[in-house]
Amino acid sequence: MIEHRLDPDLQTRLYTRMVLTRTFEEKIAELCREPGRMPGMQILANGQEAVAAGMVSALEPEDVIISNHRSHGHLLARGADLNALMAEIMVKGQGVNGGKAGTLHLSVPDLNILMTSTVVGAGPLLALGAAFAQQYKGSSGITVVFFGDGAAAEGSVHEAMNLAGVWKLPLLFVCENNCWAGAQRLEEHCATRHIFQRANGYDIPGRSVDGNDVEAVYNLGLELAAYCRSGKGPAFMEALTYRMRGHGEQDPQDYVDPKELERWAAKCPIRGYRQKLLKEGVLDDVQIQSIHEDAATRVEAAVAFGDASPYPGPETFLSDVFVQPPSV
Amino acid sequence: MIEHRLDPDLQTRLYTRMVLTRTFEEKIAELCREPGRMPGMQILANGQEAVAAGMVSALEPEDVIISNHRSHGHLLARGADLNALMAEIMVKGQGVNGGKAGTLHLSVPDLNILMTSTVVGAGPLLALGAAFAQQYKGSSGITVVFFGDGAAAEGSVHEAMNLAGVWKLPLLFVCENNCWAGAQRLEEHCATRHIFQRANGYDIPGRSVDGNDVEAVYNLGLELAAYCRSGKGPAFMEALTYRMRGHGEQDPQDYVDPKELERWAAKCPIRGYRQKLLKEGVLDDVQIQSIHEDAATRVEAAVAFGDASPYPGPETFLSDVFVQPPSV
Amino acid sequence: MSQKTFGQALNEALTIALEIDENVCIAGEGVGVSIHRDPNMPTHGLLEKFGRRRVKDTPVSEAAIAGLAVGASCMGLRPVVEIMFFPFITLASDMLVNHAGKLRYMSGGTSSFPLTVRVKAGVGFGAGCQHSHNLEAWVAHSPGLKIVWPSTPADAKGLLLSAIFDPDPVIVVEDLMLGRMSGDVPAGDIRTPLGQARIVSTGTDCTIVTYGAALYTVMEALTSLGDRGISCEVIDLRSLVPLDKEAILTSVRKTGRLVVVHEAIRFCGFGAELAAMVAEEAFDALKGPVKRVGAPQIPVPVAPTHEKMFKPGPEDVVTAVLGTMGK
Amino acid sequence: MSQKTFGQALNEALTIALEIDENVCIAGEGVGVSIHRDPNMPTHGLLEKFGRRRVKDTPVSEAAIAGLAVGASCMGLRPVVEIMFFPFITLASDMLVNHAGKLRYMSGGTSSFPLTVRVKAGVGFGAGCQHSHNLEAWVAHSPGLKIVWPSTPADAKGLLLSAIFDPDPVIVVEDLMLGRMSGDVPAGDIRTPLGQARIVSTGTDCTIVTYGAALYTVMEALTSLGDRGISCEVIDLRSLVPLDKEAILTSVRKTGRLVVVHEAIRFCGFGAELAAMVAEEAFDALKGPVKRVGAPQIPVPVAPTHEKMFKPGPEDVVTAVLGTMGK
Ligand SMILES: Cc1ncc(C[n+]2csc(CCOP(=O)(O)OP(=O)(O)O)c2C)c(N)n1
Ligand SMILES: Cc1ncc(C[n+]2csc(CCOP(=O)(O)OP(=O)(O)O)c2C)c(N)n1
Ligand SMILES: [Mg+2]
Ligand SMILES: [Mg+2]
Repeated sequence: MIEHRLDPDLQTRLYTRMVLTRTFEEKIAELCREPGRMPGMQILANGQEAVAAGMVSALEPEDVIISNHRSHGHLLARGADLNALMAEIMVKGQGVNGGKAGTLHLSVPDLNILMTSTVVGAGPLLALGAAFAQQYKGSSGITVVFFGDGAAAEGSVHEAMNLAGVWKLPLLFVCENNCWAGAQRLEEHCATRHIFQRANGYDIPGRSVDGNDVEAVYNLGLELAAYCRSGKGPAFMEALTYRMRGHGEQDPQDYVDPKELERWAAKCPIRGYRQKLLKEGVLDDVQIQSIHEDAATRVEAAVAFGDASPYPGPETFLSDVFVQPPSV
Repeated sequence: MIEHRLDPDLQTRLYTRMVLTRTFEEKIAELCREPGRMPGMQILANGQEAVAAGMVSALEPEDVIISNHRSHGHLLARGADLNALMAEIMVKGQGVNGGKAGTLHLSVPDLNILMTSTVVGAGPLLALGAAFAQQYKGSSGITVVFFGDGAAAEGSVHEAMNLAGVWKLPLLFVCENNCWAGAQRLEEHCATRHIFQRANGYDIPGRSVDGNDVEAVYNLGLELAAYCRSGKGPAFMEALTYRMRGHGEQDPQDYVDPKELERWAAKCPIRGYRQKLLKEGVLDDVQIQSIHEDAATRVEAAVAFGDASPYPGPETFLSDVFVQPPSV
Repeated sequence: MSQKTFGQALNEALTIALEIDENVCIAGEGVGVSIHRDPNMPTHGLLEKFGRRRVKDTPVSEAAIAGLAVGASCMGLRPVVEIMFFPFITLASDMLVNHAGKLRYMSGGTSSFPLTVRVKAGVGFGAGCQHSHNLEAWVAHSPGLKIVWPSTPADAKGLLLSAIFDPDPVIVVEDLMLGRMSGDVPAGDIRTPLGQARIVSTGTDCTIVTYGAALYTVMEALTSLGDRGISCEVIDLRSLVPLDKEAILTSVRKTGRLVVVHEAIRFCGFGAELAAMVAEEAFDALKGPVKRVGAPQIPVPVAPTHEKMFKPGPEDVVTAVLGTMGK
Repeated sequence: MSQKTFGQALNEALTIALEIDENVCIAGEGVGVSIHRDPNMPTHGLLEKFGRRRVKDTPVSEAAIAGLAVGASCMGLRPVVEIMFFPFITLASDMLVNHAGKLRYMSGGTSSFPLTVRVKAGVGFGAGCQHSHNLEAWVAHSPGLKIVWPSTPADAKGLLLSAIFDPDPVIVVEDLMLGRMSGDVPAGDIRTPLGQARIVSTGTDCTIVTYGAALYTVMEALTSLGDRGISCEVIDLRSLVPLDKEAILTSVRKTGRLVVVHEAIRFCGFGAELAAMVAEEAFDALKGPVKRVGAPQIPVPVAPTHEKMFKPGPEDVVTAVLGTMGK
């Protein structure tokens, strides 16, 4: 892995992105506690911000992202509009998808956040097609797909790795191993401790990284993206991290040993990085504070925007099923 | 691998089983050339006899077999009744399944040949359930599932390996790598040359063996079956062999390099073993001849039996869908 | 007899089945340790009571879960597996449709598959079309599979017990929108026979056939229909396969009219079979068009406004009944 | 105009599509190198002509094949993928039903999926129920998917070309039992519009709606019906979704009778939708019961004797038509 010192601007950006994601998601968690405030299931990625910020920051604009049910960080790191994102999460008409995606199926094709599926394990198959299209068109872009340790048990992930391996597609598999799939811990649903090693069975380089170290993720992301971009074929990253808030906002996490939560809380990717940046003199307390305040202000504005937007009206209820609706 | 000298009776049995399978299948091939004689698709395993004979001979009666579209050898090695088998292949009423399975879906639950599926990759999932039942009941039996190199690309195989790995099921995966899946050669459909290595990604010991060497298959089969039987969990065998007659009897194999066919013809598992047994003095020419004649006689009798059996009549057309048919 | 929620009734059925038959075992994603510690969960407390041998949490592998059930049932167990939400049944559909439903026929009757699949259905919890997609018509079109859809806690218990001890594969649909509804549930090992519909209310002017949560939409409509002097006979199917054709035909021969109501998409939905069957077998009795109430041919939307439009309401039932009378 | 087999007509459509649009590519198991070197194969010779970049043989991975199509089409390609036999569509059904059909709706209209899936259907080649299981009703019940089923070589070409250039996902069913049938096929880039049925023969006494190979069973029955002085109007749907409701309703309003014929299982089959639709929307015109001809609710059997019983024959059509007349 390339271990060069990152540019301070980039470091600031990585920190800012993580903070924005955390602030954004903590606000959603707060809203979820107001009964009836947030429709649908809200699934957050607190604790996993470094994977999203690190990996997405290593991408080029032409690169395509396929996400899953824990997508907010991926979208925010890519620069999705906060207001339209929050409105969509609230299932409002001015949301990025007009209130037809909700929190689980967000997509922003303009930013090459091509698709988000909440069918666990579906992402890698969708990514296969996207990466094939890039190869077919001779594009310099690659496709990155995020999926969980639980998803790694779905047959789809295997089929995607095999075909990507045979065709040498520019496809970067990013497995966010957050130690849990619903209420099942890794040992209970996964026959290996090292998911990344499976990649070797498909002639794909597999690597693992501390998913709470944003720079490590960024560096490995850059390296593997370059590998894919060079035409050598797919690559696989397993980012070891932790899901701090339970599976979703209705999950009391009572099956988790509190000591485990404490241990991982101590490894908070944001606090850890803040200490590093302060120590390295990249940022000072005032700058840090302003980053946090900025995030809070933007998130508050997004909530206000979402609140002000109405639910989608009857006019879009039947539309968008087909591009060319049946004329008969 | 245990490399002990096999008992001459066993050696004779292995040879006899391979010869019977070859004779049986060559007869089917011959019948296929008579227009309209054999209904359905006939798919033969010429060249792969050593895998079936070697592996099945290493099993105990309580062990369960799950087979696929290339199943005749597995059934014959297990001792399935030749007449009823041939009748079923001809889709006749006196077949093992009353003419309702045909050549592709043969099962003989009495011999623990539990199920045969022609959906490629389905076997390992069915086997999961059988092995689970064995574990659940505390049986000493194990389950063996046969599937191809092509099947290894199906997601189902991955799901089966993962779950079997997590639950430590007594399940022996036997991948018959015959270099082809339909008209696609291994390199075109499989991202690795060594399918057995994938097993490591599921904490499953994976081993490869010369699938044209019946004793090697037998020995490894015995070893891996013992591993599964001991409660250590699943095991994986990749048997390297070759499909001599094309995918099915309608396949002219014109996409195969004739030199490749010649090379593998030279490695014929039956001829090779005959030479070895002659050299070792286990069998002499007379005995060999009588084995072949016996096989021919039994196969002729089976064809006569099949010919004499009528197609299933209308009385079984609607039956056997449910055990307890709807009373309303 | 005591008041139980749907979830509690299902839980009671699973408990009884596990108690009376050692061959019964439970498997699925989170059937043991769950993200919801909720006594309304059908599998609540089973792991604690019956242990890890019989209550198995699985990986997120729907095909494997179904394969497990097919293979284990063929070996004589009575597995009860869960596919979390109806749209995920796609991932299990090769195992269920091409194997559970067909292998017995192909075995010539030597094998059988006494398995049960529990699956959550329903529209209205805001998760959208990848979690909500009622596919009962798919199952019903697959030979060798039975399917039941209880609408009361008592039937939830009785049908689930019947399903588990039926010698054939049965899909048991659990309607999410009924999860917390309660009702009288008889104690002990009660069985609601498969293939017997329930006449919920008798009437003379129009037969309304429905199942699952849609029953309550129909019941809401009855008042308004009664106000107009229209008397409806309401049939809760309970079991879709086997189907109680006689109950439907007898009623339609009496009322001369039929309305079918379900929450699935109308186009090619299960209601189409009912309507077609009646138009074929009770045509002479029909006094007006057969009407179907169901969802439009679009994915289940996420927005509360859209979800409400998607789901048939009592007013749609009223309109349909009036429609059968040419009003 | 020249005589072509079904397979040749499909081959011509694929060739034209590949020639006129660089975004068209073909993928599937054996679509390049095949075990059948047969000019009747729709993909015959495409690899030689268009090369390995555009004609892709895949591993045996139906979910991946479908995912490939969904992902690539969302990026602007027009993938044409093959799922070998209809029952294997189960393995691709999550990708097709939960993704191809739904993602556009959930994107709020920003994404589209111009993909085509070719799938072989049909009963009668002796491979049994894991290779034969006509599931058009499943597809039709899945929002966002279109489905066509040509019954002539000309329509095979015209519908496949329309499907490939349609902006939405379309399933094209290729009826195995018609593979070697030949007929006139116009040259060039001809398109049969989706959603337009074809009146095959006009008549006054009964409307018969059908599609695929069943059309020829219906045509066989016409003679015997004609001998009895019964004049039938035969409609070949060609496209199931979108459905040409008007053609059906107009005809039934004229004849007053309807028989639906398909080779799929009758129970919850596509014919149920047609019968229900007519019983609802043209009830007043109906002079007799709506009859459906289809297969019994069992897996497709393997024995020639059983296969024959499974498949509707001309005599079943005659009986059904007589049935609509109370005879
Ligand atoms: C096919 C499918 N099965 C089950 C579910 C329900 N489900 C949603 S998330 C989840 C756990 C996924 O775990 P993992 O992939 O590790 O992702 P994480 O939630 O930990 O980010 C499950 C089982 C689903 N959405 N899709
Ligand atoms: C799910 C599925 N896809 C496709 C097929 C068609 N098919 C039958 S055998 C076969 C090739 C299988 O190759 P392999 O697993 O290597 O077995 P082999 O035929 O070489 O013994 C294919 C594609 C099928 N039967 N099932
Ligand atoms: Mg996880
Ligand atoms: Mg092979």
